[in-house]
Amino acid sequence: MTAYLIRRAIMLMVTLLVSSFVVFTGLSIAPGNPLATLAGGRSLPPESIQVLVERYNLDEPFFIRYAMWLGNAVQGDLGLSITLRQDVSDLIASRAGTTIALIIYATVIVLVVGVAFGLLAALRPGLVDSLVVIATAVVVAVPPFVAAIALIGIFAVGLGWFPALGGGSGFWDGIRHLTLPAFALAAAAAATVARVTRTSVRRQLHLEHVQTAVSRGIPYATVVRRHALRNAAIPISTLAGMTVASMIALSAVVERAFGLNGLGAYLVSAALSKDFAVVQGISLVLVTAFVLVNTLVDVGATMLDPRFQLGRRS
Amino acid sequence: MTEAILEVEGLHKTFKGAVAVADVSFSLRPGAALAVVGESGSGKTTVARMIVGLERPTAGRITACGHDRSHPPRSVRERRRRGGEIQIVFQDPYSSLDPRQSPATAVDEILRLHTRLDAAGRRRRVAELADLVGLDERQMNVLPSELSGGQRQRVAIARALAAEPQILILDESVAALDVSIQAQVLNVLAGVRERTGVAYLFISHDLAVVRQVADEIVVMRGGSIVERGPTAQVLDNPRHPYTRLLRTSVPGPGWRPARRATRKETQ
Amino acid sequence: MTATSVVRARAGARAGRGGLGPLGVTAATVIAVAVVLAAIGPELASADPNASDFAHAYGPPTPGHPLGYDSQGRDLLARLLTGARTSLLGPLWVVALGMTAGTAIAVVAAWRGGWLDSMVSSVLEVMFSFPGVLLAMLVAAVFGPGLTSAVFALAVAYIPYIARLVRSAAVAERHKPYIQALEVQGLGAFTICLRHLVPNLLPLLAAQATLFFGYAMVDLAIVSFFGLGVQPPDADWGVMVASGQSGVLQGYPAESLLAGGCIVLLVVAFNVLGERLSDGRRVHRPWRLFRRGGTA
Amino acid sequence: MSGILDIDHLTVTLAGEDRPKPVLSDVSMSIAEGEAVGLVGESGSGKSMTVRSIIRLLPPGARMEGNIRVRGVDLGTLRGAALRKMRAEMPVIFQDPRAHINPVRSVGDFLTEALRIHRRMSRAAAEDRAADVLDEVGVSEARRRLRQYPHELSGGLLQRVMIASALLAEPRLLLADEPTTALDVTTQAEVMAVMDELRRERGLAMLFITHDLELAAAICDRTAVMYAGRVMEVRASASLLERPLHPYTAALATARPSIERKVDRLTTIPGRPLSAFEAPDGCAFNTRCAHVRESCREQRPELRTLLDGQVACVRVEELQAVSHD
Repeated sequence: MTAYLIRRAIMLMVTLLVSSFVVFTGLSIAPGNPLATLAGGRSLPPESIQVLVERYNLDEPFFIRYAMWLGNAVQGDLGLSITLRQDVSDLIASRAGTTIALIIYATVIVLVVGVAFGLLAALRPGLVDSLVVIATAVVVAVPPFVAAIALIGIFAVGLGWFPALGGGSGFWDGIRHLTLPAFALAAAAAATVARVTRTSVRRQLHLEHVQTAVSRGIPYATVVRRHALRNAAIPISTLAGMTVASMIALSAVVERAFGLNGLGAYLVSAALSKDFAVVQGISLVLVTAFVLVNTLVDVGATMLDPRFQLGRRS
Repeated sequence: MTEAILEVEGLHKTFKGAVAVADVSFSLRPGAALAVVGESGSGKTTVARMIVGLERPTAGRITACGHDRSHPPRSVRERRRRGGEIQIVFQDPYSSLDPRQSPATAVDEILRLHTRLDAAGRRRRVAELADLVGLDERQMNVLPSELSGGQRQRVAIARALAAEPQILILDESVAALDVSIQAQVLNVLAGVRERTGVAYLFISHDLAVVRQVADEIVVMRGGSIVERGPTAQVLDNPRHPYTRLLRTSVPGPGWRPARRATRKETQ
Repeated sequence: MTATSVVRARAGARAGRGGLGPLGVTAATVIAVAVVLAAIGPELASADPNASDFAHAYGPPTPGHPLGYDSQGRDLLARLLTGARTSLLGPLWVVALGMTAGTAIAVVAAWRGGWLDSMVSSVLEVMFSFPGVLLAMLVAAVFGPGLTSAVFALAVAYIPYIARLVRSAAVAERHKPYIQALEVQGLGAFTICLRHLVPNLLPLLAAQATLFFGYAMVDLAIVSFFGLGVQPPDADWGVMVASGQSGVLQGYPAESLLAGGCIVLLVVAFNVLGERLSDGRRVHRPWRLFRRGGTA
Repeated sequence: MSGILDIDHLTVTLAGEDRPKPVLSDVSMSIAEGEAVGLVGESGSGKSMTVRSIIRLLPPGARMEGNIRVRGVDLGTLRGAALRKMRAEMPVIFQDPRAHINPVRSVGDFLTEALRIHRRMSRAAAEDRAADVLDEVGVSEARRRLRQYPHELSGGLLQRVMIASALLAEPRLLLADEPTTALDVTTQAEVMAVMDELRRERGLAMLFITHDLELAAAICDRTAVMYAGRVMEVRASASLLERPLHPYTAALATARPSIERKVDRLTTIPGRPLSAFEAPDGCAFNTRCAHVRESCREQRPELRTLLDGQVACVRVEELQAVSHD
């Protein structure tokens, strides 16, 4: 087990290193010289150029620059925004809260709603199952921005229950403002989790070991709980984790649609305005979060499975 | 005594440090039938796979038809020549055939590879081979999913024989078949050997089937050979304790399973 | 010969029966209609999709303009039909590139096994760390927004997912006796892969390609929604959802709703068809009986 | 006559793709207290379906006619708790223990689950019982095994765990569905020895399913031969092997190679084993039988009492007379 954890930790470090390299290299392979790229095509006064050259060590060779950038990044220094002339780290810090709150809110929805509907469909064949299957088949196909627009149209503009735009102030107001965005973000993911829960539980119910338990006269509810659900928990948690991780990147979509001041929305506007330091910084943060969540989920699911000594499941 | 057609000397195989086959040597004469007998984990299948080149020996030498085949082939021609020397029929009839190919097409593909026959010649040969293993024209032209396990195994035999090999390795080839089908396939194998003079290397765990097919036996356990000799001698007067255990474990008239108090199974 | 072909035809009919089912057929029909409309639609539409007439802004349907107008007074039907083309061609390229590269990598890794396979697996593992949308944003930031960069970015981002799926199927296939029998016969690796292994993976590949088409549609629409993909004034369903958002807030949801509805409808169709295709892959075998003993 | 298990005219039909698919056709047999009955047949003969019908574990959409009584109680009338109780008293030993034991729960959990639920035993008491029985079936270091997971045990050991769990239910009747088919021959001998010994000690009745006629004959008092979802012959094991009456039984016995001697060619049955849904009119075996007459195609032969058992063949007497001349 220790060997497994060490292997995963090394894998994690390598992955993070490679992704940081990709994020950094992205900037360097952009057409034109790094200075022009950093400036995003703007003409800058000489003193600003001097600041940039020093800040990014532009007179050093490529790998040295990468090493220094990475060293700074690890210490929390992600460079300087061209457009806002502020530290990227400060910008990220001020916006991360919204994104984190949004993702946590959506995660809760995904897990509660997704697993509940999945179980319902798996254990109630017939009408309930068909309804859930049809509903999830449609919802799974709804991209978050379409969900966002639909929710705004119905609940904000139509019914007026929730605000359409903005982040709100204070805890309860914040929750109120985040409700529609969280549901927009969670909709397709919850449907995915519901479908996976349904098929995993169904599959377990048809497996021989469940039949053994039934043939031993164990009450059905106990069979479902102790055997089908316990065993299905492994694939469900793996997929739920991956789905939650994918929301990290998709948070940008709903933030933009709902005018939320989060990391993703800022990444998009930075990409549009070619504010490279910001793009790099936020990409690095999001990729790191994505990789971390995926690794945690994978390790967690592996721990759930007593067969894990046999090596990685395919 | 004729020269051996297959010679295996000091064969070793380790998988990640675990010894699967240790110092296995035997030889097979042209037209003879040698059985390699053993239970799971005995290394018998690994020996077969090394001989056909699906597994690389860790050490040892394999010579077939006068050619060394301990190393992977170096050229396309060499690979094809090896195909013409030794062929193999596997255990599972359900995955032994390409599900998208009819038996006739499958055999035809091999004939294209190994012979210079024209289309008409190949068609004749396909019919001959079908006749040899007892399949009719209809069966040769449907997809494998329409055939039963026994019929598929006959197709696999016909396909193997298409290359006109000198040696046919049968790796538990009748183990997955129903009793009545198994008997049919065993008779087909007896007929094929009489009519073509091909030598059999018969990998099996089933002593009764081995008695029916093989002239000689080597018994393997834990990767090594523990006993060898003519089939009748080994089965009627087993010398090694393990061979005796195997022999007495087979149910038959008057058989009574006995609990061996001396050896409790341990993991 | 005729007897043979009759038997073959019957075998084919049996394989085809029980394939898609009514839902699958419906999904396939929806997709076919969309493809036809994307191909000939722009010619069908009477109006110019980019001609704006502010007098008609958010205008209701009129004869000749059955779906009404958008915020700039452009004909919605014409824009939807023109948008169908980009909205379908983009994912097509993503899937074509991603599937080709992913399958090639997977088959080579599965066939060679050993160190090459573990190396490929590790590289794929690292590639997993980039969500497709994020990579597309990065590429757009570097090379400038546009459909081409988004397509390439998504194709690259999908490769690890496709390759991982195909690899495990290819490994299973590669170790099946029929492939090994061909190896023993002396057929070359390339021939075996091309004539036997890959054709037997085709049902899986078709199902995966269909499912990934749906994902690609959503992801490309997201990128366009950000303004990093298809550039206005070109019509694209993702762009239309975005440009219609202000209309939603003012009580004119037609543009967003129609474009979003088209996306959802097609993605549902692709998902359903993909699932049906992968269900058909489950080969129903008569029960198999393995005697004691078995392989060493 | 009422035994521990009586099956009367059992017919089972599964929901097929286009039409219902019969898998068992008018099967009747009974097992007396303490008696072991073998059920032998090739694939598709319906032997496993018979066991599944007894414990009422048939696939959804299956239809069952006829009745099955366990110690006089009609299983068809049982519902809920009563059915569960009956199931608990008739444990099945399945062919593939690796698939039939939950891989993510420990061996101890598997063994004690039923005890704790049905007998409300404490975990500690249940584990004591389980360890004792594990020891009885020849599993060493029983205490340690309880903490292990199925994947840590060999196939032979896992099948002993399965047997132990069956014995823990303190049944009067064991159902064994090819319990040794997946095992090596030497392991089979050991596992069979354990089962046979413990069964006799406790005087349990057993329905033993196998494809191996000789194995069934060796450990069962009587043996039934099934073909295409029907019972062809039921006889005392020794005489069934020595002097099979039904042409199918005879053919099955000679098709199997002998370990004692080699023959030039085995006597084979043409064609392949049929499933119940493919069976022809009349006698199910008539498409493969060497002694077929017109009458065999017209009417289905009933299972008739003859010598020390029952046979379903109209020509038994003639054929016996011929073979004795």
